[in-house]
Amino acid sequence: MSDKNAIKVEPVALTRKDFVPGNEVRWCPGCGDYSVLAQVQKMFPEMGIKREDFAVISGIGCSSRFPYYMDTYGFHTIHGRATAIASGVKLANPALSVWVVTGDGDGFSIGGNHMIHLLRRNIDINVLLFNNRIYGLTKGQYSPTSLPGAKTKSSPFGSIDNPFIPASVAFGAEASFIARAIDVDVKNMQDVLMESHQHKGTSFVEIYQNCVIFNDGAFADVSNKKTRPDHALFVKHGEPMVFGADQNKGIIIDGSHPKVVDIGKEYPIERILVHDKTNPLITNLLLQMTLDNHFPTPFGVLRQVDKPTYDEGLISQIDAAKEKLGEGGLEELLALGDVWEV
Amino acid sequence: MSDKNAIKVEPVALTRKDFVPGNEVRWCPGCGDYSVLAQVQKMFPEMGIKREDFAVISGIGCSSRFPYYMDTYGFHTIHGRATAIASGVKLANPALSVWVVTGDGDGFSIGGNHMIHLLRRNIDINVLLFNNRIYGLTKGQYSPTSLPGAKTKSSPFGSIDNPFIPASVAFGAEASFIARAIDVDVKNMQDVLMESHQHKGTSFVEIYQNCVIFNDGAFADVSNKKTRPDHALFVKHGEPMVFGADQNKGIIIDGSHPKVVDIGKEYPIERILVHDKTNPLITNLLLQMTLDNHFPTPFGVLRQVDKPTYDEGLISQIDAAKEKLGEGGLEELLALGDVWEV
Amino acid sequence: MTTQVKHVDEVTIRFAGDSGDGMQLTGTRFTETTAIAGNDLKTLPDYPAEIRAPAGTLGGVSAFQLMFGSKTVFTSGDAPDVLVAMNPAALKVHLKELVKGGVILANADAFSDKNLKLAGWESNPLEDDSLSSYTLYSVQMTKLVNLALAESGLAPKSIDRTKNMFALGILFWMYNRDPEPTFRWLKEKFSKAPVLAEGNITAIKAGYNYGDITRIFNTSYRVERAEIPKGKYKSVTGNEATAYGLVAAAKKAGKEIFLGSYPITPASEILHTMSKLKNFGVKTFQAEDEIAGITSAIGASFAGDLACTTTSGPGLALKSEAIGLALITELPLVIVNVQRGGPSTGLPTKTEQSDLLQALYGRNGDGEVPVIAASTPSDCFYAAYEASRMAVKYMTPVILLTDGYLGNGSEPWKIPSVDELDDFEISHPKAEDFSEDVKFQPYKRDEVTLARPWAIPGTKGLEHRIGGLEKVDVSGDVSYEPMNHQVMTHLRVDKVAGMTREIPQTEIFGEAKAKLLVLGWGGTFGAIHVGVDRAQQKGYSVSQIHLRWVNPLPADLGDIFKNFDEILIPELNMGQLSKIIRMNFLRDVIQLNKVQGLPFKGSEIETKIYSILDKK
Amino acid sequence: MTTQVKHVDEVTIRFAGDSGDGMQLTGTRFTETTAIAGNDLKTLPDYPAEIRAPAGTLGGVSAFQLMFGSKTVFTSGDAPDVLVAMNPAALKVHLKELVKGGVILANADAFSDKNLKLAGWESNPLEDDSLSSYTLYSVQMTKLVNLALAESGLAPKSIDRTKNMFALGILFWMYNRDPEPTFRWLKEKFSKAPVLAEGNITAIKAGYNYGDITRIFNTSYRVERAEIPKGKYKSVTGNEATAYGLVAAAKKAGKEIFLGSYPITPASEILHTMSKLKNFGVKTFQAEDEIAGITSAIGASFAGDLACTTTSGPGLALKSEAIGLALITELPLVIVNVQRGGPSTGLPTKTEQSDLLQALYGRNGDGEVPVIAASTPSDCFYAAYEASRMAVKYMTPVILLTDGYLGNGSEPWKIPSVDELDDFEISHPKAEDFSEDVKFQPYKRDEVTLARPWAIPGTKGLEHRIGGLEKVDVSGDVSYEPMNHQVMTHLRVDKVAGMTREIPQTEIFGEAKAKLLVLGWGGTFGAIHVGVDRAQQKGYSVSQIHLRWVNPLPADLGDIFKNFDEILIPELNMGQLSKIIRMNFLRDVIQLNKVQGLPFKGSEIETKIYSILDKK
Ligand SMILES: Cc1ncc(C[n+]2csc(CCOP(=O)(O)OP(=O)(O)O)c2C)c(N)n1
Ligand SMILES: Cc1ncc(C[n+]2csc(CCOP(=O)(O)OP(=O)(O)O)c2C)c(N)n1
Ligand code: SF4
Ligand code: SF4
Ligand SMILES: [Mg+2]
Ligand SMILES: [Mg+2]
Repeated sequence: MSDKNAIKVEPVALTRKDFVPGNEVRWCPGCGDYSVLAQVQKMFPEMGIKREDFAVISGIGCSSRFPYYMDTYGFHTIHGRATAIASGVKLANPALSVWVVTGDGDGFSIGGNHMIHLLRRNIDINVLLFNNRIYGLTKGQYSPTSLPGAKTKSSPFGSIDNPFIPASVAFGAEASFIARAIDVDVKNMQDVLMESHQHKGTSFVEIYQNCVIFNDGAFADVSNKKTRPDHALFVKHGEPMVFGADQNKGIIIDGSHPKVVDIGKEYPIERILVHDKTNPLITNLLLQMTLDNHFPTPFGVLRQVDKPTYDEGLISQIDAAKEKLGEGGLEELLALGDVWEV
Repeated sequence: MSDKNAIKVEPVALTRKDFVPGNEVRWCPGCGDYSVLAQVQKMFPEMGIKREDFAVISGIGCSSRFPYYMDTYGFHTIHGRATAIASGVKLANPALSVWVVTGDGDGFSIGGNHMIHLLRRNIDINVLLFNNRIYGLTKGQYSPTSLPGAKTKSSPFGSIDNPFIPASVAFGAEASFIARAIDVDVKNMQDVLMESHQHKGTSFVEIYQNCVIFNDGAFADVSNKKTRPDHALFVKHGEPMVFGADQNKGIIIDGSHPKVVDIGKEYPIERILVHDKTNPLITNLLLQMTLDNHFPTPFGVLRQVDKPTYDEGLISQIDAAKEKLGEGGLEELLALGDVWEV
Repeated sequence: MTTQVKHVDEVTIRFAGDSGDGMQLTGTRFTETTAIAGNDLKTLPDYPAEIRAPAGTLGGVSAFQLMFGSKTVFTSGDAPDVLVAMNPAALKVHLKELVKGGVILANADAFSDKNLKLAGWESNPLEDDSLSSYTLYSVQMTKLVNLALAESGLAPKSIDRTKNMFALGILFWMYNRDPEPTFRWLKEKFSKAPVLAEGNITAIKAGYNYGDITRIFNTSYRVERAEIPKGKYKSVTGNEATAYGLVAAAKKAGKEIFLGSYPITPASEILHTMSKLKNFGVKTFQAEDEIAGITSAIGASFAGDLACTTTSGPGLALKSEAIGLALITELPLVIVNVQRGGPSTGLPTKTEQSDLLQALYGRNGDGEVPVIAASTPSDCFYAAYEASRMAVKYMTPVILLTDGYLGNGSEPWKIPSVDELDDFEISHPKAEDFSEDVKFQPYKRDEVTLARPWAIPGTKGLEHRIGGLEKVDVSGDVSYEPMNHQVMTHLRVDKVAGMTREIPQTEIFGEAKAKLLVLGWGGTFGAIHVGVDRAQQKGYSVSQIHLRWVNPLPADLGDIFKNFDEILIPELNMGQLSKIIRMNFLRDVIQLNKVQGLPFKGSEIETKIYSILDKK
Repeated sequence: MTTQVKHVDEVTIRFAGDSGDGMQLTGTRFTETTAIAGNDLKTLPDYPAEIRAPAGTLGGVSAFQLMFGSKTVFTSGDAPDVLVAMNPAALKVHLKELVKGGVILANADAFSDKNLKLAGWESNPLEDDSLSSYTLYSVQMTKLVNLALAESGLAPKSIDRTKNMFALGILFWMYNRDPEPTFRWLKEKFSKAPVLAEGNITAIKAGYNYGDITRIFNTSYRVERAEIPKGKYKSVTGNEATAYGLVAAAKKAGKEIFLGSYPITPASEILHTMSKLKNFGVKTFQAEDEIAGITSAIGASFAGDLACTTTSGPGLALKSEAIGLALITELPLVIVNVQRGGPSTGLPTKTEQSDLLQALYGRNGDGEVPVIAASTPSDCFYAAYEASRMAVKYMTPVILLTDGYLGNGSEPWKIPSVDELDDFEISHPKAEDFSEDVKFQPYKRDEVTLARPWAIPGTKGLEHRIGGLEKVDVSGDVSYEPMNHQVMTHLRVDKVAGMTREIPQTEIFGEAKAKLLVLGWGGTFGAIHVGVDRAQQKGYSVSQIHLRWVNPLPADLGDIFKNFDEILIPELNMGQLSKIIRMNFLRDVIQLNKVQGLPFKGSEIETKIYSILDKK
């Protein structure tokens, strides 16, 4: 891969301020989006990438206003197409660090297809999915991640739609990197953002995000500092799946089913399942726990495997063709094929 | 649920011939589509449903010509939208037995989004995905299921796309029924079709289908009767996962990984993993084996769970609203809200 | 100081404040009360594309205007007579529109240094002399509600929020409105939080009493009841009316109705309204995108439901391909497009009429689709009803164009009786009518309408296949025969062209022969009417025609045009109807094009008329 | 019987057979050979929508026509002089078009009872006397190749399949063509299966010798080399030429090129051709659908590549919304639409010109997009090149319309030299040009073109945000300001209108003042030219203008029109350009509309001209 096609990672002296443009942020006071913005503005300078080498691409939605608040190259596109547009950006200019910001509606309702195809192709793009389980910008209809029964503007009698678990869809679509974070947990989000950046291939990051206006408290159990320890499981590669206020609960496999146990005599820490981000069986097990009340909701990097990326494939195919057939210029182009002279 | 909204299943004296219209079938000689057509024409009369209560809906592609060859109500729609159109058909007329016929391009390239949303909603529709790993009708471009390296009209240097496993996408999209069959294995296909019909909710059936013109032999290892036993695993709910010409191989879980073993002393049949179509961990395990050369390709019903369907939800919500608020007619409609008199 | 009571014919009030100040709600309550009081009225909500932009900024200002009067009211008013300004930004944005000498009612408490700065005021306009050409009422609303609600048990924040109700109370007093209906409404809305209901009621009362007692207001106004026909009324927005029209059509036809839709501003309210009507058997399907919205509706139509889909511009673009499918399969389908400012995402919360050409031509191939437009909020009911009736009668998709102004705007609607609605009969072919000898033919047409039969899956013996490939007439078989395509293309064109027979004689407001004809379509009706009316009263030779049908155009239009020297076409776009008139009648027209995300004002039409006719 | 050699000016041959008979390949080989032999020519492939419909049926017939001659050839010919009929169905479908007295070359072995019945022949036309008004050569091709290849080692099925090569051999003999290039081509194609190559070569030789030796053919023909300009030539289809044009533009501009596309008949070949050009650095991205095709291209354009997307009608419909995004963000983008028969899926493998209105108006909001059209297969190269140049120069999406006839049809193309191609310079703003004081402004326009700057992500200091919401000019900030929208809408309209400055003076074929002007656009050029030419030669007062630019229209058109009494507009649609001409020039036109999935014949135009002018 030629050099101009590689993201240049080198120490650059940037700070958060370099990424804050002068304009005013137009989210509702208290919106979870603010917190994510703050973390991204904090982490970008730490990635060793020049400001001009970032491109932030979004669709339409409250969350999709994001690029206006990042002083990088940015593109606020149309509803559902950010992933497809970002694919073009990355393939045209592989040296860019490309970030997609999308919502549960933008990314998984109208944009579901481009999303799964991006994940399948494994183009080196970072996707931040702001999941607030609602359509914010259009004032509160249920989304494909809204829970059954949700009463919203378009489901006054309760939603009869069965929701997606975005990370599960990503898994089914062959994603090579799947992580989950929550707006209010700054530390976990920072880690996840950094790992996402470091992963080659499409990184899919689902961020639980509170919409104070239309779906306030949707993630109360895991955002409330008091209830979080019992409802959230933060996984780390190679470490046992332990949670609880006193880190006294763990996950084991019982037959062919997962189970929550109290760590102790019967279930010493050695029997607790160890997270392996490369094992699809483990990732699937975590995903299955997501909306299941018997289990805590898993956060952190749920899956990370190395796989060929489309962008590298494209470039190496071009390089190989040039190598083999000689680099073609305009002259050669016009001379292609069976040419005869009159 | 009111009666007019239920599919009527009762013995009807129909035969294969009742489903064969007079027109000529226009697939290439030797196309795998013929075999699927024959099985569907064979099984429809056995389902106990009147001919006029079947609706067959397709998109665009070779496979999507299917409705023209079934003497039922049929709709050959536009590319990628069969699942969405079928959703409307079923919700408008829940008493119909609705079948979608689609291809790997129609259903998983342009139609991927409607597909996953149908599966998520779990509308009682049967989806037959003809997977030939190629775009047939447009004369041979690679599809989202084509294998890496595939040389096709649009990938003369070999495809650099990472493929979907359609059944995995379905799984990630919360499908309640997932099965796999192959054009040439008539018996398994008949079983799968019947179980699909019997399942309430969206049934997703992937059918490996040979395109003799543009991708001949894509499934040679499992369609060739000689190699099939060693390369195909036919699963049955509650039965151990056994395969091989002499039924002498089986699947076990070793730590957190599946493994192929020879059945015998070390691995007696009792140690072989038993298929449980309701356990997502088992389904996932089968899916992970699909394109992995170390494992046989699983066929049969990989997953079947009972879940609320959207169509029943819609009807019972309407019924409940009528119950609670009184059935509204035109008069009531006009009188709704704050009315004053002048 | 004593308060005098002044009688006025019509008043325009604009409520303006922060997105969080509840201006839409305040405006709506005043509207409802005014409607019940017997005035005619029209409203115009105007809010930013952000849910809640930063407090105090110009971008965060949300406004609601209504005009009401003792005569028929055709628009939401040109310039406001009264401006309610809940903060400095609201005053900044809207002051320039207020009529000279108009009333400003401001919440003085919001004019803090910070807010003044945010809004770009150098000094406090309530205190310097800059507003001396207006009648300024500067009221410490926040402080006053805090006093009034000190004992209410409400949290300080909640108390602050009732200041809009305080302002509403003042206006109720000012215009002699009965606050009771709003009290009832509050009690119902906050039935689960009676403290909140009481708090808001107290705030209204406090405002009302403030007006009554303090006497700082030197005038209260009386707007007499309008002379409106007797009957039952309710207040509807255009979007609600559209929803009701669609459901009414289904009810009248004895059909079930299916709506496949994806939310989009400013059309979502149709979906919201219809999803509340579950007890009417309404099936609403919130699809994953606009394509699934329309295609699920096409499926429902195939299966026998009255099917419709609702959207706005970008969504209509996405539906283009599927409209072609409905067209070639000749399935009934109503496509409602609530237009907004384009191109692309454009001005998503603002009104415009710029999807006309898209509606007419936005699909591949030669494909004529009937296009009709609604002209007022309540007319949306009749237009939606008519679109449904035509779709079924002619077995065709029909596009109904409304716009953000109509969709969000409201007016009192005289509810029709069931019998007043046009007959709506549907006949589906029946099993009994066919046999081995008389086979069902899915493309056998009605001789007059050219409609093909609508056979419902589930009907024995009528099994058939349809699809997007070219069909042979009568049999419906697929055909690539050259001449067949020519014949079918003509049939499809003729079918739509033949719908002129459904169009009543064109109504002319004014003389049938005059110097100037003002020709409009859609939501500009009221403004054009006001402009033409005023000009007529001043003796100008000008008439008005407003089109419901844009495709096909009324058959009598060509002859009518001959009686006018000039045709003026005002449009909220760059001249889309003008193009259509030019191509059809080879006749030049004068264009008046406004693309500002705002409706026309009557005065803009009026001025244009004068500028044309005074030249002559 | 001796064979005479006849000299003819031009010949039209149609190859017809089952989809499995390899007619497209046979036709293509004859074409290449004929091109190399120095004739001018044009071709017209015509195949069914099914890959391989049932053998022997009428629906399964695939055909390929070419006309070649010793003068410039403008169409693929009206009626064929020679019909190669590989089976009874092929004869049935195509016989009616053959000129009286024309030659039929039939494979007698295929005229079995079963095949005759499938094709609907009552008796065998080769044996009854029904073909007596033609020159019939009934040859047992299947038997003859079996004899010739008995020892070849090929399987019987493979041998049978070489019968098309046998037929080709006969034609090579008949028209004095050198089979060598085809031998070379076969050897290359079957380099991995030399037996197959040899088998096919033997079949060609057998056919050639059969013609030479058996002498049942009483005439062999000589079509002299055409008087064509000296230079290097190659044979291209319109789709290939389009692909080369796009890549040439990128090369000339020194840019990388990105194609985002989803396969669709008849446009896929552009994608195929470009994906072969990897060593030219061409990036092809087969997207998941048309929307991803165009949006990935928009992304690539934003990131600095020369970006394009290719499709046909239904795909263009799906791209409608995204075209609006490219428009409002003012990014360069070439959108190629290879038109086919509509509406909906329509006639997917047939040609039509019915997407013109969609190209012009198929999007929400007021959005002008330049639209240009190619007129011949090789003109696709120049049109694609021009579209790219204009897109970049004006920072706008450009729609290029070709059609199935152009896309699939081929002709010899005189390859231009690198210098002959118009200059193509691009300047991107550079980091050095800006500072704290001179800030980069993403919507600051070029004074002449009104183009905004194209700043490439990765350039230091030029960080900026764009998007689909309305923008403030110069700064590019989001704005919902009413007057700003008006200003921006006008700017966008003016930018496209200003492109008239790029359009050269309109060329008139014939007198600048005449009774009749025949006005066309796109792929009908050849047929119109032939018709007009013939009429002119007969002394009729008729001229031709063919439009490359449909939006904007050339500035001189209005004046030119004044010099003609009548304007005839032949179109392969129901009159779409006619609408545009009517609306722009308020002038009536005579329409000639053909919607049969087939191109015009020169004679159709000719006849129409006479019918108009003879009346006068
Ligand atoms: C083509 C199109 N359809 C619909 C819309 C309306 N729309 C804008 S944002 C949105 C959903 C936003 O939901 P989500 O992506 O979850 O973002 P959030 O506002 O919740 O952050 C919709 C339906 C649109 N802008 N464009
Ligand atoms: C909107 C649109 N885009 C593209 C096409 C062209 N097209 C028709 S079928 C097809 C792919 C077919 O592949 P698949 O679904 O796998 O069906 P198969 O022919 O292999 O059975 C494509 C791209 C179309 N008809 N419509
Ligand atoms: S509506 Fe919800 S998601 Fe949107 S800005 Fe407000 S709080 Fe955030
Ligand atoms: S092209 Fe392939 S899939 Fe299509 S009909 Fe022929 S064999 Fe079947
Ligand atoms: Mg959301
Ligand atoms: Mg396929």
